[in-house]
Amino acid sequence: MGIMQTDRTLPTNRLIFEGRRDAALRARFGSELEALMSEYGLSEPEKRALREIDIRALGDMGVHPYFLPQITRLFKGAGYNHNQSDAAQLYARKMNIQE
Amino acid sequence: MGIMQTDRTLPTNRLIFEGRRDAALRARFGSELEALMSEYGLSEPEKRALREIDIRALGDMGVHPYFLPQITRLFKGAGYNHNQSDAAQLYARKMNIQE
Amino acid sequence: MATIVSVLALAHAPGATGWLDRAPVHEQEALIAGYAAMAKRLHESRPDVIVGVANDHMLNFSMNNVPDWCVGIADQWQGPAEWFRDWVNIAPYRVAGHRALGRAIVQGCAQRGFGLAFAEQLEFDDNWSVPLHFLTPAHDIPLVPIHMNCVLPPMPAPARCLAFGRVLGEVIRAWPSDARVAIMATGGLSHDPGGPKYFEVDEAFDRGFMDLLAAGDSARVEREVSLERMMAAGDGGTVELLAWLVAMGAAGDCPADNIFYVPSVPLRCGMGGMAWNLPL
Amino acid sequence: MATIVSVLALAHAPGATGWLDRAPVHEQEALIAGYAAMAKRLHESRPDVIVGVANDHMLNFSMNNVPDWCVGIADQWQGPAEWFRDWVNIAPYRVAGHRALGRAIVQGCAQRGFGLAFAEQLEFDDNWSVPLHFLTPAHDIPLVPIHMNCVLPPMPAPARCLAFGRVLGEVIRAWPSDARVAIMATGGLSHDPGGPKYFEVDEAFDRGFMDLLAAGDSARVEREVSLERMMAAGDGGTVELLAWLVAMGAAGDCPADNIFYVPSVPLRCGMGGMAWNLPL
Ligand SMILES: [Fe+3]
Ligand SMILES: [Fe+3]
Repeated sequence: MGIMQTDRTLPTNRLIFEGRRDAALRARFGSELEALMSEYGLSEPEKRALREIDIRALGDMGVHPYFLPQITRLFKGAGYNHNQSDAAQLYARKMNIQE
Repeated sequence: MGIMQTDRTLPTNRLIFEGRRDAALRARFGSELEALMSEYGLSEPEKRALREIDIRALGDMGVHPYFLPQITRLFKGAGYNHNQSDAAQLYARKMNIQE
Repeated sequence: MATIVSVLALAHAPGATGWLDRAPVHEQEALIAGYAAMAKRLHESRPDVIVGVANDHMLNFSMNNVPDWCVGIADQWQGPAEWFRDWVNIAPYRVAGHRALGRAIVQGCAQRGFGLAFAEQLEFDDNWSVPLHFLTPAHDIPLVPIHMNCVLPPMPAPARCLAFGRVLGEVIRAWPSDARVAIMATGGLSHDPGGPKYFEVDEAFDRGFMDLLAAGDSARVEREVSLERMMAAGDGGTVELLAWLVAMGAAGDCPADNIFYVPSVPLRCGMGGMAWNLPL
Repeated sequence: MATIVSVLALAHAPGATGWLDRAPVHEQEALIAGYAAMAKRLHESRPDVIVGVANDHMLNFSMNNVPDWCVGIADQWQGPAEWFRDWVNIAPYRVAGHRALGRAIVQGCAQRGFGLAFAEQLEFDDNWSVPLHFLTPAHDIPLVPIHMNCVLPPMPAPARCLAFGRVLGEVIRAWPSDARVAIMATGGLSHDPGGPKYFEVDEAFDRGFMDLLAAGDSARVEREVSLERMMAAGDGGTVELLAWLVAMGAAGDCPADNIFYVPSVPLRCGMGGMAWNLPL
């Protein structure tokens, strides 16, 4: 993991990139994630990891680290993102690091 | 003139760029040039030069030289573009160079 | 010819507006006072326009084509982008752009060897929203935003950022206008969004970095600052201090003042700011 | 690991297919024979896939964000783009892509310091249409097209093109596959579309350039080839010989054969081709 291991061409990176820019796409993260992942051409391992918000696995596959907490915010909300927030705590738990 | 004098942000460069990629836009070069030039935000000097296919003036304003013969082809046709073709001869005449 | 009247660099982390109440009171007060001191330096210089340099955060440039730098040339900007509003907790705002200066920067830099991207539309996140909230809350000074790639390898190396800053300064000073121009780099200091140091701040690195820049010796900065060292202090975020090197390049080799520094774990970022003492 | 089985470089000017009948018969014959000899070199190497490097001609990348290099990663390509069909006088064709190799090139180059753009869609003009017409008229060898910026300043300098070629070769050779890979640079030689030398060819420059590359000494190429010299031989077109330097970098310092050269004013281009003699 780390920015040097980013896989620029990984479909998940494009999905997250666009999800932050497009409210309609974002709405589908909750309601139609499976269809969305297929449309973007995610591989089976990518699909599993995103479905389970397994951000460590996503990082290992080449998702950019900067996108990882954004993924937790896409699922858990972006507001009031302090260290005890749902999004930050989900990140901490999945990455097995302590605040 | 010359590639070093290209003005990347010149509206005419964007119009020519897109014109070669979009058949609908291209059709409007003949029929609706004035509207097209306004939509793309060309300045008055750019408009005059394009209207008159004054490719020397366009080059002096920062249109990329590679686009100049393409402009003559947009107006005169791109096929069979040999040195005596209408497009090549228009270029030669406007630039005052001899084949 | 235009005049560069101030050169500033400061942090933009979203916690400063998004969840400042979760920081201890002494951090809150130091941060508010620090941004106020930065605002004072900016306004004392009476700028007509701000040229900003900051991390794009991979918000506008998809990984399929990431420029090192992109100049916003639009007449008008707005922020924060929708999804980032809750995060930064800042109401929608508009700020004027400056097309003529933006275009002059693109053209002047191309002729001096830097091929910059440019854009009519750019989404803003914390990169401009947070510093503008503190420095120009009325959003009344036109902004030419320059978004840069700080986090998708390969990033421009420190020496290249300094060189770009020098060229940017040269182009602004050569711009035929009597405008007073401020340069404002935003980003840093140590933080690691998405990396193993997400909940850490590297105070020693930050203070060393600020002291190094404040000394005003760019040759020494080139020798001592490396991407590797920055990445070791947080590879998802600390590297956006590359924008500060652009500011230093534009300022030239003059000393700077360290205005404030608050290492804030609750804000997940070393928060600080500095201002160069330009020769009169 | 994959094997680079051939490295070629050749001209792609549209007159070769668009108005060849307007050239004198001896030029027509020399050109047809030359392309046939290039095709022979390619096919004798029995490639499974071709990695191409050529000028984008500002067709796919608008001036607002021009990458130095962009790798096509799609499964399938088609050409010529509509507006260029009449010009190159080539019927629509399809050719397979190679997503896995395209992605491996992007990833491997990023880790070695070259941040390449990539694309699922690329319009083809004469850059691929003309060479494929002569070398693989059945369009039956998959292509990974790499489009590069050869004509919008600042272009990558000769040394950087050689360095990119070395990295490209390294990445291809490190790709875990038993594929046989050909590298094909297209573009040049001297021509000046849109410039004052539109109706001229610089035979002395062309022959000197080909001889220099054929000697197989990249250090000497770095010393002797400059953008300025290339631009002096036609700044709108000759500079696309930068793609040939990428090929040379990928080949390594081995000698090459000059296969053909036809300085053709009716085609408005110095037409030629060379093939490297790779160590077995
Ligand atoms: Fe940031
Ligand atoms: Fe070409």
